[in-house]
Amino acid sequence: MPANLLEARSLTMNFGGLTAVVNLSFQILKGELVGLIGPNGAGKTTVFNMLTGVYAPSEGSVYLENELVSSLKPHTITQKGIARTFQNIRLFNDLSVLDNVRIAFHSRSSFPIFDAVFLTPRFFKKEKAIYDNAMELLGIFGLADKKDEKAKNLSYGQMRRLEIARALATNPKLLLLDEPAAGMNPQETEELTELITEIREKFDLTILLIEHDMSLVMKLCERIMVLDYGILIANGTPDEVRANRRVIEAYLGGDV
Amino acid sequence: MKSKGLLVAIAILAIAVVVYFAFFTGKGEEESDVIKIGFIGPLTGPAASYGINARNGALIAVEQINAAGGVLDGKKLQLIVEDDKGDTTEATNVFNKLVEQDKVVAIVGPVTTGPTTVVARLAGEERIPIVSPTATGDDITKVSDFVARVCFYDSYQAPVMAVFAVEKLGYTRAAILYDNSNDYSIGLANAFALRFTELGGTIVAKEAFTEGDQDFNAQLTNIAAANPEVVYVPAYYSDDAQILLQARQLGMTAVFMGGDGWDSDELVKAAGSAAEGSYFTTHYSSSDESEQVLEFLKTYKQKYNTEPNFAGPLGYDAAFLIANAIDEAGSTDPVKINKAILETEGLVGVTGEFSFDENRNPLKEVIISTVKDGKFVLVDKVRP
Amino acid sequence: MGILLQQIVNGIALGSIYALIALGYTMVYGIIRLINFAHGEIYMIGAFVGYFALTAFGLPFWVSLLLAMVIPALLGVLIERVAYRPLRSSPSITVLITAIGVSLLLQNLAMLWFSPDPKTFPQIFTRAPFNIGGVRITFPQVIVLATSVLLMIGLNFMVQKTKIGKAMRAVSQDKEAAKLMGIDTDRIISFTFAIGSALAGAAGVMVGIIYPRIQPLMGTMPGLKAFVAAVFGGIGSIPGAMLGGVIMGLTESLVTAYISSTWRDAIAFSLLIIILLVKPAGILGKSTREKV
Amino acid sequence: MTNNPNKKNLDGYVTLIAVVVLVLLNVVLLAGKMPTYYTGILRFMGINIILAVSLNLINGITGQFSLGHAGFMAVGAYVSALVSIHLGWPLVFALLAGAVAASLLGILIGLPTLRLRGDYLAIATLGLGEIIRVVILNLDITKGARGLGGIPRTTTVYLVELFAIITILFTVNLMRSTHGRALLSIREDEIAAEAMGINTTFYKVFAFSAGAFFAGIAGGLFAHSMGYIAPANFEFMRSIEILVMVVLGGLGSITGSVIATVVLTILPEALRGFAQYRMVLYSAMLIAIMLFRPSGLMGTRELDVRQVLGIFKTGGEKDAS
Repeated sequence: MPANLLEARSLTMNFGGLTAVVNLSFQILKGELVGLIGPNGAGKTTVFNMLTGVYAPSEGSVYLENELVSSLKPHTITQKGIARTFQNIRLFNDLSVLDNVRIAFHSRSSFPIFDAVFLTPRFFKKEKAIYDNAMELLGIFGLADKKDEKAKNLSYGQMRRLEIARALATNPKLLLLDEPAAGMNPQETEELTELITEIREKFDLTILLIEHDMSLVMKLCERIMVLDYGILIANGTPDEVRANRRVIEAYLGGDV
Repeated sequence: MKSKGLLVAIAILAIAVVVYFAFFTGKGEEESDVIKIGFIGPLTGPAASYGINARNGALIAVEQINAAGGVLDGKKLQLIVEDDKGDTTEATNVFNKLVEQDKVVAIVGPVTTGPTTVVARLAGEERIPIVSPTATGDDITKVSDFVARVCFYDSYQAPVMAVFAVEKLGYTRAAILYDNSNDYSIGLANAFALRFTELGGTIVAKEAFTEGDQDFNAQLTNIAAANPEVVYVPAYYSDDAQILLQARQLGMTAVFMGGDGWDSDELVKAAGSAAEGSYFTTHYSSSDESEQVLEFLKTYKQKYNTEPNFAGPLGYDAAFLIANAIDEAGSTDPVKINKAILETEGLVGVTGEFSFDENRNPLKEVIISTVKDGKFVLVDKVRP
Repeated sequence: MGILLQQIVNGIALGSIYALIALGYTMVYGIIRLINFAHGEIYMIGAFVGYFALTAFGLPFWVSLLLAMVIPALLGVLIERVAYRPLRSSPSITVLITAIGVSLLLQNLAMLWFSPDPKTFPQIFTRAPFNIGGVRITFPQVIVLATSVLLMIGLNFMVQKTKIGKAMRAVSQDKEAAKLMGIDTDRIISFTFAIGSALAGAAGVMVGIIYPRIQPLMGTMPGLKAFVAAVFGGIGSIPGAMLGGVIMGLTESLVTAYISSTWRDAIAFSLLIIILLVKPAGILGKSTREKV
Repeated sequence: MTNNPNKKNLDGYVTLIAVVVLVLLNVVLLAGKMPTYYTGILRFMGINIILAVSLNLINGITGQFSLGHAGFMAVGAYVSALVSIHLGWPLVFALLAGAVAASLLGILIGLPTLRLRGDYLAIATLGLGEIIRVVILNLDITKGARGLGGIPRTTTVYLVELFAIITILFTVNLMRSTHGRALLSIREDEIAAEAMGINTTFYKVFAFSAGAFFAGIAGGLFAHSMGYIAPANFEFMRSIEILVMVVLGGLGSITGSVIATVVLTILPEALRGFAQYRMVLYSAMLIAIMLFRPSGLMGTRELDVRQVLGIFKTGGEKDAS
């Protein structure tokens, strides 16, 4: 039985009068690849925002390896091992591809500001290490030759890949992917699927992903959670979910 | 390909040559019939009104002197005018420029306190005399031996008003309303309060405002509540007019008093009947029959199509004083001119008859004026 | 008690002028997210137009007021055309610097044209005060208050009810969407500048009536304070600007009366910072959560 | 960074000229042939460079819109002047005292205001700057509006040059490290920066305190250069002037800040011949530059001594065509 990596207990999120997520509890085991699906506005991204500390949950708590993280700041949660990508791609647009990744190495390869200002040998050593690691990561994502390009000049698919690369640079235990295949053509989606499988093994990752592309979800995920109006309506293997009546209703005769 | 390198080399050479000629070649000392004096004051920025008036006054003085044959037996004076924006940094730059590039022998200015304080020190170091038309702070002339002024200093004119209020008018309860962001106003307020209490009076209220204020109702309401007989308002005429208007609107009947900052026709124009019966200390009175005053006012009006404020005649006198000192010294040597300025005795300018005390402050009569039927009327002449 | 009431009356009169200037700031900010630093100078120009209309041309008050609104409005439109529109796609800080440049330019041109000497605004209304329950209210104060309130009501009606007002709101909500719906955004932006500048011009005349001293640098501090007032109330919100202006006027009046005029600006700004910390979007501003 | 060989070329020339001018200026200075007028301008230029570069750290690099720089400068100026006058501290220690005071104030008041963003932060920092000025205006020890005189005039042009170089090196070295990238990431996208494990609060406070520190140094140099300071030296227009230098140079470009400062310090002096028209021309030129170069003179580019070599390499071939 693999250990429990992440546990959400009774998460609730209110925005003013609107309740986006209601009493949501789930667990993710180490090494799992879980999909989070649901119609638009079901509260999926809100769940990500609560897990990563962008929003403080109105009620409930999040545990990472049995440690309470939901009261921490986003950057601390990232340092504890949850990394994410964003639905609407939030790259550092005016910085180079290389710098985008190097920034994400910051928290685990930092050194005192003193060394930077006085150009000590440690500065050169650490910066070299950051550079090498970043280039290795870019290599894996096929972006090494774009390292000096500004992030905003990349193609859409490249941006999505860079976001994942950047998230991986923080050395996460759990990777949250928010619609990684959105806007991709079938071939790009195919490549992405392979890439996710590949990095999952290479980096020993646990992955939770939000996705609308059902073919990708069904192919990739071992377990699927379905959210509707902020309520968890199904949680099981792809086959179980596919057969679930409430899920079918939620999608109103959608393409499930 | 080679041409690129050549071009760079030529460029570097060119810069080097320019620098060499700019800095390393001595400029030939030219003997000429023109004696240059500098002017430093704000022509732009918040204090521009005073700077421009002082400059105009100084220009008139230079013109009249040149028309009358110049100085040192026929040499012409030239006024080199530089703007300091009322800023200490610019004043420093401009002083250095006037001394080094224009080789002025003396300077009229600066006009405002900050620049004058800074330039006074430089003047002492470079041994160039400066005469400020309008910087009134007590300590300014103590900064170095090369700074004089033609205006009153704060503890010169304010006590005169205090004495007048107590001894001539018999008032014992005074209030003060002053501009806390203006050193002139602070200086006068303190000096007035000191003398007034020394003479047995009481300061029943002391209220402050800040530069740019339009609304004095709050302060005046407080002052009215303290029920003073006289309110001393050492501020500039545009503020004074507002204060008078608003005070009368609030139904205050106390007598208002002020310093030479009041002296402008605009005061009466703006305040109208609200100004009636107020007193202020100043340098000259247009009801005075003095030839020089009338002549100056006429020329100014002709030339600039407007009435001068108090800085105009003071600018005139500063330039006039320097020209006189050049003649007295019989030389264009700045040190000798400085000595001659201090030894000036009984020179009659627009703003009165000058002599100087040991701190290079002018000893001259203080005029007390009042507003009667919309005109300034001379009440008393005092020599403190 | 009498003093307190008196100060409140004074504060409201001052505040209504701040409110008129603040409205222009808020409208321009709402529509193109620009702190229009030159707005204080438009107000100054308004005061001078009023001054010359009344003195040099001897026009009646209402005509002068109208002129003092129309000319600044045209100037506002011109400034937007020449200095801001070419930078529409640039970062807002770039436009801010241009606005600062325009502000300096207008100040210095005014110094050249009108001379830096303060001018006295003609006294067209009697200054004899009414006495209501120990509180003195002057006729100019009444005129200012009445004119300001009328203009604000007019503005509110225009923004809420008329077609062009609705278009303005649409553009300030989402420029792209408004464009797609066939709204000529450039025209709406010009119109916003015109209205905002006209109100500032009116404020210039109002100031001339109550505090009859005008000079080329008169716009700087009231401009800054009116902007603070707009932020107070929630920038982009029209009722917010009015409320902010009145609060600003009252604060100044009361601080001057009960604490000291010399600490007034410090206290006004401290209040601003506290309000921003408690309600980052101002009193009536809608706080928007950034979508992640 | 740029891929445009033409621009690279131009940058190379500009750099080369800058280096040559800098060397020549120092030769003239050391030879004692520099007129005081020019030395004075150079001194203020250096002080402005420190101010602009330090504000760029806050505004351009970290993206925190601050309008309170004159306030920090004022604190540095007054504290260093007071310890010089009353305690007789040597200049460098007085400068450091002023800088530390400014920096602490930056942290103390900066901390709560850092919750604000964009224009709201700008207006809050503007308020802070004004509060500092009003406090100075009302304290006895600062002599209020009458100004604080009698400060030893010990600032030399070499000392200003030294501190300008220290400020530039500090910022450039920082920029090239992971800490500089952390600051940049906040400017680009604060939420994404947090998600990448960057402690944005720490870095924002750091940028503010470091910026305030150097503004404090500049204030101290200014005070000991003038010998007299007054609250009027630190009005909010001063903050605006510094901001103009930063934006005109290009937000985030250190060499841009330096170039813009040089231009904007010389411009008013060069326009002296126009007397009353000077400020009209100055503001018209400011508007024109912003219209023609909306992202500043340098954009986000930097000049680098290495680009000089580029002239001889890429430049030659282009020349042939």
